[in-house]
Amino acid sequence: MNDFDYRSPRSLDEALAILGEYGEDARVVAGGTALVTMMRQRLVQPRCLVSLRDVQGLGRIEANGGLRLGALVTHRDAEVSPLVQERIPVLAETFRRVATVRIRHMATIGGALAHGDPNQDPPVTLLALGATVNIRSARAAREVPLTEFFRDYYETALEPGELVTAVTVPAPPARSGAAFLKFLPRTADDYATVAAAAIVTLERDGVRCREARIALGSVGVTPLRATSAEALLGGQPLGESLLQAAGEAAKTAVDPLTDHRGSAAYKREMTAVMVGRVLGQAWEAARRSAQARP
Amino acid sequence: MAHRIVGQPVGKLEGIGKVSGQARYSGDVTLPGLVWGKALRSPLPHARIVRIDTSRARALPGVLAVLTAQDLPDILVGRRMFDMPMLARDRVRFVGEKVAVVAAVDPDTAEEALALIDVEYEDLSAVFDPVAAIKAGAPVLHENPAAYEGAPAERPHPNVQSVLRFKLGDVEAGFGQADRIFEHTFRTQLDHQGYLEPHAGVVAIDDDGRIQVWASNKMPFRLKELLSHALRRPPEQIRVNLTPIGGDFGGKGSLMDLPLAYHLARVTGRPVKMLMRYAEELMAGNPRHPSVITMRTGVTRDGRIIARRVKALFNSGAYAAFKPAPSVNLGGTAMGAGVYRIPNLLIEAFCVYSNNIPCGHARSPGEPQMVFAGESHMDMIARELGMDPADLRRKNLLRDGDHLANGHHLEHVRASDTLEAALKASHYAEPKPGPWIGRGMAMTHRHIGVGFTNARVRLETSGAVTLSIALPDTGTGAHLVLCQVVAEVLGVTLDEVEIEVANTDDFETDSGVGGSRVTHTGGRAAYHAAEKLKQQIESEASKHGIPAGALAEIARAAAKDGRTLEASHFYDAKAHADVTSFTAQVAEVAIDPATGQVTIRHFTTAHDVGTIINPIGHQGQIEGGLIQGLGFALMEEMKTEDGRISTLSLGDFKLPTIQDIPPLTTVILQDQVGPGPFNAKAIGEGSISAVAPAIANAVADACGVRILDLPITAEKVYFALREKVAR
Amino acid sequence: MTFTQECVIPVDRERLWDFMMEVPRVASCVPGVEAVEAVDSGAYRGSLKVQVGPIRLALEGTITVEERDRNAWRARMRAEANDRRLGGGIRARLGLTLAPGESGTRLRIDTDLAILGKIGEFGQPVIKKKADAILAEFARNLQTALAV
Amino acid sequence: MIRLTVNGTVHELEVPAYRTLLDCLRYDLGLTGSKEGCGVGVCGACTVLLDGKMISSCIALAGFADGRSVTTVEGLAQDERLHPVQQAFVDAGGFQCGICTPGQVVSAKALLDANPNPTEAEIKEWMVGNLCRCTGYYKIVESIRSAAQRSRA
Repeated sequence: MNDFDYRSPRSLDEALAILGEYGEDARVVAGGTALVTMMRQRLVQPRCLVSLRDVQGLGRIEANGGLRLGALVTHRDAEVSPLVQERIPVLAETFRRVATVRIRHMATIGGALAHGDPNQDPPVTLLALGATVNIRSARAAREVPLTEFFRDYYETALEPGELVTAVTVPAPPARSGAAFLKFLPRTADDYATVAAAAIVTLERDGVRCREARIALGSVGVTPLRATSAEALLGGQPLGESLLQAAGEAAKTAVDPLTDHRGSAAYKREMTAVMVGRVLGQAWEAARRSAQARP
Repeated sequence: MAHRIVGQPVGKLEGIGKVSGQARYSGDVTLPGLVWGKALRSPLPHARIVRIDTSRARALPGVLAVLTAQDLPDILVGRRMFDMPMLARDRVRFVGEKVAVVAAVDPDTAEEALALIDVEYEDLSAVFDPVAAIKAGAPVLHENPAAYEGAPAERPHPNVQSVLRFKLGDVEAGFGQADRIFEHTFRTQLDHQGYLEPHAGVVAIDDDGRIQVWASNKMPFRLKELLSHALRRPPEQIRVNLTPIGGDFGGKGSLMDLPLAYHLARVTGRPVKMLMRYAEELMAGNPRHPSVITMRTGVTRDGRIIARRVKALFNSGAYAAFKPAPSVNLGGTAMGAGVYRIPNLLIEAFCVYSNNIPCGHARSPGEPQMVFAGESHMDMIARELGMDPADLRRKNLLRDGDHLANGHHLEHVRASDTLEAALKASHYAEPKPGPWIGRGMAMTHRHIGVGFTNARVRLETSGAVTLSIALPDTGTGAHLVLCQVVAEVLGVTLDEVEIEVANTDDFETDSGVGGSRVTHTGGRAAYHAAEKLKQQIESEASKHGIPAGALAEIARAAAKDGRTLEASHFYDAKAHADVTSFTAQVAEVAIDPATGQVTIRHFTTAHDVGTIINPIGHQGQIEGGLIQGLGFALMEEMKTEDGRISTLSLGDFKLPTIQDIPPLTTVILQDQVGPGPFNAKAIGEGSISAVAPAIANAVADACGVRILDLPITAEKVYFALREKVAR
Repeated sequence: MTFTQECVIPVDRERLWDFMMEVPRVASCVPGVEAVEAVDSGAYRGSLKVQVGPIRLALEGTITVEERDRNAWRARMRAEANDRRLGGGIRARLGLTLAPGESGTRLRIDTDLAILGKIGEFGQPVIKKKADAILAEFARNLQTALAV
Repeated sequence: MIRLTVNGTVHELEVPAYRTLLDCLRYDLGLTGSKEGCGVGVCGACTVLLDGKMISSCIALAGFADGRSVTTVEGLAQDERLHPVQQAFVDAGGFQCGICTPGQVVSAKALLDANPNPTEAEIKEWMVGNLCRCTGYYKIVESIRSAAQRSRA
């Protein structure tokens, strides 16, 4: 690694001030699993590294109708949090599927979002759940829907001098169920070949679908919603053919990249399979919750 | 024959140091004034070096030296064929070849200096595919390979490093007698040994000019010779200090960065440490050869193999330097005949130059490639003939008195017993539990390695026994095995035997670790040395009228007379014993037809072995080799594009994890016919080679899809299934 | 790695050809390119700033026109550039073909790109995608540059 | 200037900002038990506990550990007696070459601290980030199982 100024501010305002001071030459680090690795490869050479480690107040998981997860909450915190497990179990399960326990101890939610890597798992489920990102700069605070947060490969809506402070996840509606699938054809510790998350909300009849949201990872330059597939589901009862149709429709939403986890063609085919499967599971969960609380 | 200590499942004595972090590996060695060496590597697969400007690097604070080929004697290095420069001289031949080296006060400064070296290249046309490389008019990597020291004579094309040939009977006549002839071509991937300790070395030059070396190298005495050759220094000026090695699997026998570390130490006057990053291991280590293997087999109507012709192309990369065998080829090629008696046989293996990473030895060199091809081929033939693959094998298995392709004569052949044991344990003949589930078998055998080892045993006045040996610990548990042998012979407890790891000053020579030889050569050396000491002890005891069991007393009595009770033995196994060890494996797999994903539901491995000296270590060798075989079969692949390896970290080049291991049944068939101490045989390389074909055959059984190229990925199975449905 | 970009530029072949052969002008249509100057006939020096996610490349190098065949409406260029801080760079061979298209000239760019050194450790697929995107934007810029 | 408590001992060090925790332990403090394998946080050979939680010290800056407590493999044995996990790895053959072993035992210790009686599935999920190329993992699972039994006994 090259040398750099290492700063560890104690407050958000202090952190934002340093960012303002260094601008482009400063990099923010939380868990460091992505950034420090690239610094070791000498691919990233910041003049200043701003560690959020000691910044107070960004590490909380709070219930606010839904959930509010501070930027410094680690993947492991979210995975084992009784609050997350009870309110939005699919979210805890998603974090559980990320890399390894060791990395989950280090990697933070804010860091994962700001990194903007389309191969990450949590953004997929967060996207399906309709989460929003809370952002602060020295001047202002804003809230951006996750659908508008990811712009391109490793590029997000974050402006220079801005920081992710939290992610807010609305409570899943009544009669809804959600699921997350990570397709790992190679080894148990890998990025997904395709990751899929879905939340299905049923009509009062507990049979027909009122609304469904489907999100996908590792099949484009950003995590993305399969709106073309979602559109087919409203008002429909669950059925094999419907799941297949949704899977086929989802293929049109993706633009995968050939890499070590599969060719573009294979990932497109697997998108259909995973969307069908994840929808089926979410639907089942929705049906159970409808029966429990009609 | 019952033993007290041999055969006992005792834990590893090296264990204490290893589990407590006290064991010192080469990379852990530190010395006063130590500085760090790092190498700049070529970004191009084939180019002329026009100019190198190191001035900016030299100017960087903390940099002590920058060397290019111009600063070094024009000497080529290697293990058997000497064709590789220490630093590229006016020409680079693969991406990752070293062009300059830096010494600096810390590794980060050294890395920073590398970025400041400007190299101007002029592209040369390159060739990457082994088939293309030996066509007329292909770009030639080395103008005159024949001139290289150690170069084999036969060279049908300038890009051929070596040809290895095995012949029995008259193959063309054999095909003439065949009722059916089958030909299939198979491909295997570029694969790294996967040891988790990247190459590490420290070189220091003493005030008296002696060269001290600490290196992750499994053949210390050969290393001394090779360094002496590379540095043009007399061997007695070099001392190799043994350290534990963080995984070898065939990959830790070369000089790697040591000559550069020496030259940096020479010019800086400081001890120099060079550690490769794992990315460097993956772009410039010495991985397993990828292969293209064509098998042509003639059989009679009733399924007897009458003739086989095997042609193998091994893509050896830019240099032959990493291959240690006199043939400069891969001995595993002989496995083209499999475990079968084939009266008319011709096997030809070509190691080919190309602008890729130079390849070397990996656990059972050449065998996983050949056995994948041969055992897949056997199943394909059986299905064509409408025979059960087990029956086709039964008809053709080796028997007592047969000769292998390499002329090796066999007795005590248990091929058939081993196969039947595996079939029985795996319930091969029973109905399968459901659709999309298949079973497949594969067999191989592995000889017991030969070589030479020196051992010394000494009775201490405390009554303890010290075994001194210069075989490095590569993790196989060999040191424990040797202590067990000594304790057994001398009638002492294992705690009373201490191992003393010697260095290259302490003994004349030793062939080091490799080829599944250590239990045999080291074990026999230790055995005979202990026998000699036992006699000394007995005569000493009777001389002083001390009971032969009172070792401390005897040793002290001898000491009074100014004598130490000590015995040495040099054991040299020149010829292979007329036994081998057979392996039969059965995989049961499930296919997910929607994704092509292959799940190993169960794996059975059966081994024909000799006396087991340490059951824990023995089983550990079986399990470790088997999971390496699983990685080779299903996931490991160093992907290259135009000679550039794109899987440059263990995040992209994936090794099996603890969650990837299948339920395992091991069947052991024991015999007491091995050449090792107490009739031990070898186990280190027995379990790796048959795994991939067993799985490929199971996949074919489960879904009718035949994968001819490794690894067997879900994607390959998925698209093959789709094609099959389309047809 | 190779990839192809095609676009229709709403001008006739002659005008597009002349424009394409003025390397500094045409280079200015490549997003991130700064200061391209001629070193000698057919050879140019310039710099390119690219951001691939968290990685900022400052590439400095040369563009050489290797072939101009106005009769065949074909040209070949070669670009070599290095980032001295990161230790790595790119090599690209570009083939330009101009064909008459409805409502203008169809420009086809065939690129053979190699990623050298450290940069390659980041992930070849991502960089290929980025290069692809840059060429697409280049084509759009060309259209606007010539539309007037 | 950073302040690390390593295996109970406080160290105050002047290290460059770019020093990783692993290099700091190995080269500034001479604790070479923790190894560098992959260098990208995948293999687990550099696993240490930071305030009791296992992390990859090869991709953590020393600065991240400032004011915190670090446990390395050297800190597991209590006055010359091996930790039950260490003893179990020795007895059951849970290692061969030993290069991954410090990371394995540190991770296994953290597992048993959090879950004294793990199922085989729990062992595998926890240990998935510790690669081993020698053993094929079977004896690692066995070692952790028997360590759990011993600690209960």
